[in-house]
Amino acid sequence: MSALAGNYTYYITAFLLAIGLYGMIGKKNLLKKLIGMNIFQTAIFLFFIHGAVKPGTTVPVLDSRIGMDAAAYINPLPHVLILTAIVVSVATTGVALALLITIYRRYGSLEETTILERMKQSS
Amino acid sequence: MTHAAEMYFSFTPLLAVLVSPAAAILILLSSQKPNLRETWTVIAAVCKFALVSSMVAPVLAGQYPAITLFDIAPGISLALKADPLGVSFALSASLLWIFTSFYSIGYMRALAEHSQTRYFASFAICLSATMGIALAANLLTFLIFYEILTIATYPLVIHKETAEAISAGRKYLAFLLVAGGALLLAVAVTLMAAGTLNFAAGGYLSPAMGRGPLLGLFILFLVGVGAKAGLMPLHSWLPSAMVAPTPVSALLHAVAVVKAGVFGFARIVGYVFGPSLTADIGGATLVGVLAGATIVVASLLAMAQDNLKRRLAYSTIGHLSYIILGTVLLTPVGWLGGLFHITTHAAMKITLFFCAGAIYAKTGRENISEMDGIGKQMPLTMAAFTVGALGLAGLPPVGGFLSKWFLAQGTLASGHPLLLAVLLLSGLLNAGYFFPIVVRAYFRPSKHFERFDEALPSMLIPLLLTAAFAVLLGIYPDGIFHFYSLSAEAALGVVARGAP
Amino acid sequence: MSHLPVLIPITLLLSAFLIPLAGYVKRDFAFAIASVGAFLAFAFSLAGLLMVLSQGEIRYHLGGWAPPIGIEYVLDALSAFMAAVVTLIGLVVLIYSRRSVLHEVPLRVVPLYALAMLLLAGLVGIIVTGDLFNLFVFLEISSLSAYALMAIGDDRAPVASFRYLILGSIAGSFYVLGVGFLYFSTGSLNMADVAQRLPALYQSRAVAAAAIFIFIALGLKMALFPLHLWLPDVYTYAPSAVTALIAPIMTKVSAYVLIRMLLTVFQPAYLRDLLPMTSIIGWLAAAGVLYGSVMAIAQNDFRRMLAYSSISQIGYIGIGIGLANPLGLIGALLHILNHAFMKACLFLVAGSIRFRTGRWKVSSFAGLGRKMPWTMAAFTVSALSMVGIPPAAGFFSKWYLLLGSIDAGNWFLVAVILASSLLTAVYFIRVLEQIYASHANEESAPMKASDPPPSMLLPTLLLGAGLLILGLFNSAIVTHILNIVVLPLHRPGS
Amino acid sequence: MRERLENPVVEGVSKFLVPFMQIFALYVITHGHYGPGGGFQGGVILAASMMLLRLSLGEEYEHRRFSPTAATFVAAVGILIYALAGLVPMAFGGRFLDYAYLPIPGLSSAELRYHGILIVESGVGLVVWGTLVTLFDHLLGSEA
Repeated sequence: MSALAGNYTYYITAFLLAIGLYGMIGKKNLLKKLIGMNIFQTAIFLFFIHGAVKPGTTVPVLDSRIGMDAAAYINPLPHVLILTAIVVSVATTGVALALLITIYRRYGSLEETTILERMKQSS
Repeated sequence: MTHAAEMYFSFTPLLAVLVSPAAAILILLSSQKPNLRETWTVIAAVCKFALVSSMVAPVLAGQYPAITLFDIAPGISLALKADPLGVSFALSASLLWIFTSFYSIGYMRALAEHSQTRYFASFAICLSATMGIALAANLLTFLIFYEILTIATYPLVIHKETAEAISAGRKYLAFLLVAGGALLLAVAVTLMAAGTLNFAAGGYLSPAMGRGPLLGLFILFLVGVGAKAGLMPLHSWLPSAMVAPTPVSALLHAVAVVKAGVFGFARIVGYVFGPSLTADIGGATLVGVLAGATIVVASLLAMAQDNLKRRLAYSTIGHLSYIILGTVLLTPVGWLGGLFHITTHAAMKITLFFCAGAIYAKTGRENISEMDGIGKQMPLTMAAFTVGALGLAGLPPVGGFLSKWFLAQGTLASGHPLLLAVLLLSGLLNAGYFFPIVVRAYFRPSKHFERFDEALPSMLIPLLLTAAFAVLLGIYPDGIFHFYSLSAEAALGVVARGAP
Repeated sequence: MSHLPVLIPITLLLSAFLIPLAGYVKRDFAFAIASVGAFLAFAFSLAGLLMVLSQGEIRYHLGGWAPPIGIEYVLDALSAFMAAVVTLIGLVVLIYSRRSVLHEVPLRVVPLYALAMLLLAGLVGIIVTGDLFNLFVFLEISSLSAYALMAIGDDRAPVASFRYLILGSIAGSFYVLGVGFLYFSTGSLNMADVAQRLPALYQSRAVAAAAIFIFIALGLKMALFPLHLWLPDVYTYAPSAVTALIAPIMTKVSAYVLIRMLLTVFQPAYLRDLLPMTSIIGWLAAAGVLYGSVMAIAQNDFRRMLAYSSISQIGYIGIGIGLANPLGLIGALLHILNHAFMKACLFLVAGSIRFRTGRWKVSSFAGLGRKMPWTMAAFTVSALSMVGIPPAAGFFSKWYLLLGSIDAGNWFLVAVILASSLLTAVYFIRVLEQIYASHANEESAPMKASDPPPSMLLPTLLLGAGLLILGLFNSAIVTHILNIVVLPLHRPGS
Repeated sequence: MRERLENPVVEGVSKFLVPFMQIFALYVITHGHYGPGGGFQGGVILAASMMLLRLSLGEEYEHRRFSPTAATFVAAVGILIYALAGLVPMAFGGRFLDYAYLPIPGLSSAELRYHGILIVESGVGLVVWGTLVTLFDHLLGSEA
């Protein structure tokens, strides 16, 4: 039980990863695929943030009461990395949304099956 | 020798290879001016022959011009070396290219063929590749030129651009690219096993590899070169490829391409495996059986052909196996017979193809059954044809007699009287499929061929000259060009060392 | 002190941002800046390569912060070689692209060039960076610009691009996940630093998980079978110039990262012997080689045929990586170079055909041999090179792969390499027959066509001639550059 | 082209939100070098505010206030600032982005680093802001 409790973030991460993957692969709607992608990426952010945690420490902003003791702060590097990853994810989502809008304008739908049908009709 | 002369001397093989690609470029550039274009072909042919023949005397004196260009792969250089074996092949190919050039010009113009620029350019590249094969000093150089030859011949095979030609081209590539793959693998395995690819008279592979793997390697090589050499069961591309224009069939499918296969086989037996190893691993027996079967079966199949060029193709398949047989007899005289047959067969077969082409260009007929009485219209052509036919059947005074004589001696020397029987039977079968043509041509009357009407001189003269050359080889084998000495020298170089 | 490692990506990045600015003034400036930027980047890469060869590797600490704290850019033989290949191909394709882009997508010229430069910057960044997370950032920069570039195409392009985006994001996420495992195991993101700390952790499952995630990610990015599904549509529907830019280099850069991981981050011994990762890659690659060739035979759309052929050729690179012996890896690296040249040349030819005739079906190519002789000559050379006819370059990469397979005693791979040559021959001979030996049929009604203008023809011919030169002088590349790259494979214990 | 939504709630809320977003963005950019934040994040927030206006008030209206060309220009200026901050130290003997070598008289190397990163962060902020708005305009604004 304690193993389960101590590692619960990992289980959540794995769960979210699975949901995201299912969304990307299993869903036929392109927008839902995109949402799946976002869930998937969020799971990974969570994983990184969890890796930075040290019990009994505080946020990595210099605090005059604690001083320069590095061990007293959580590891800031994963946060920085994830911040970058979030920006990347935002950019990807932006490009993806733009693509979806273009697709919607051309095919009038975001359902993969409908799009494929209309592609066949047009060719 | 002075330094400059030495430089020139070692550059001769390279120049001999490079003459024709240079010509090919000029040919492509002068595609709008047929006369200029064909001048380039002739100039290249003459230069090439001059270069090759200038190497004969030093090679016979034991000085082999050699040049190492640069590393084509780490530790393996692109290298050329003119040894007796290579020079004899290069010499016959380049000599016959001169005749073929003139003949081609006449043939292509008589039939007003399309795409002549592509035709002449490909032809020049083919010859260059043939020189490269003949003069290659190591297996990788050999392989490179071998593949170039395969590819450069392809446009010639599909020249007519008909459905039949294209399917013949596919068949051709299917066989030869598979063979190329086998050869590539064989070369790679050889490199990994022996660490070198340089040819050495008497062979350089060590028996340490084990009998089974060595035999496997031998079979890979055999497939690699056997397909070009028309060794059964890898022969069936050759009759199909006869859809190409006749000069192509003549030079490439009787002299250059198929001989490159046979020559490659001689190189591999003599300069990679070596005679004794070939015998030890059972390769000699294997090839002996295949070649013997090929000789007989090809002759029988030739009889069944009505199309003259196809009959010649099957005849070629049979005669190529003579040469292969000669090399696996592993005796000096057998090698001599085989190597000499490269030249004599080339001279005789090219004559026959030229005749077939002349008949086609003049009368449009390709089938033997339609040639009754043609001797009356084209007596000179048919005379030359008769000379070639006699020679291939192994009758004196044509060159074919001599090479067959040596081969027969070789079979006895190596103690295989059964193979002697094969040779004799094949001689009869040759007579059986060639003489009826001659008989039809002269003795069957026909109302179609009443007037004397020979082909253009540019076709007639080459075929008369090649016929004369075939006879010359028979009565004066060492001739002006020392074909006999070169073959003998090569045979001794290989078999004297390490004979079983 | 040399600034070359950082100058290469910065030049490209800078020109990527200058293009929109200048492009608003005059559309042609976009092309000019792109060409100059790519040329400078190539010059820097070449200088870097020469410097690395004469003085050894160049390590550059960004901002003066030494690793593992700071980000480090590294030019060693491998990355300098790759940077030179990528920038050269980029330069040649960009020079070619001007007329083609104006012809196909006249309204998107400025964004196209800006994105193309961003793509190149991302790819070069991936190559020079010595930091695992920085690599991810560059990976995403290149991917994002690739998605946008691919979407500028005909009607189906956005759909193809979106599919690629989803798969590409999975790949990116997996990569970060793998890097996360590595970071939490070793506490470092610097490649050299991680490499030093890893051997003590080879038994750790987290490290194994890291390796697996990273390799799945890179397999997706390099379209290694069976992770190739995104590739054919993307190559088919993007504008010709874009495909010509992406197809030769983008998947190769992922292959480069794989090699980098194999040689520098994880030691060869780990991925080859402890985790059977390389042999899995080898088997998948072999399957991909055959699958790609067979699928290519079934295509009538020229670009789609080339796309499947890419899957097959990437398989060759995978085979070399899978062998993980010096000869095999030399083959893979040489094939990265050769295939970049071949594919670039082939896609430029496809673009030229489309530019002059608007056609892309193989069955409608009849008679092009006479109409576009020079273009078709370049096509013939690259086709022969793809088949592996010496002395064209393609032969030699196959030669080293073959030697590597024999060295490893893997006869199955030997058979695959040889069989694929033949299959490759089948689909290229079919095209050659159409071009040279077929007469016009109703699908290929007689057309007016000629070789494209020199700005398109010369780059094509340059690549075609380059194939012969690369082939003849491959030995120089192998002895002077690639032999140094594969040194880690010779080390005892690996 | 996005039409104006003509919805008073949406318009009102956006108009109310945007100034706060922009001030927060500036805060994030300028405090990035010693606290959580930085140019990247601030730039995104700034861009988001612009996008919100474009979405709620319609592009036609919003383009007059901040045109796509201006966005591109902002991005280019940003990259120029970033590149100069990176390249200038190289001219004075340092490495790329080694602000200690920035040729500003009267400052110690630690202070130089402190201010140098601010310059870079401002540059990055401009780049991200400009690029995102440009992307938005390009991908949504004009019908392909």
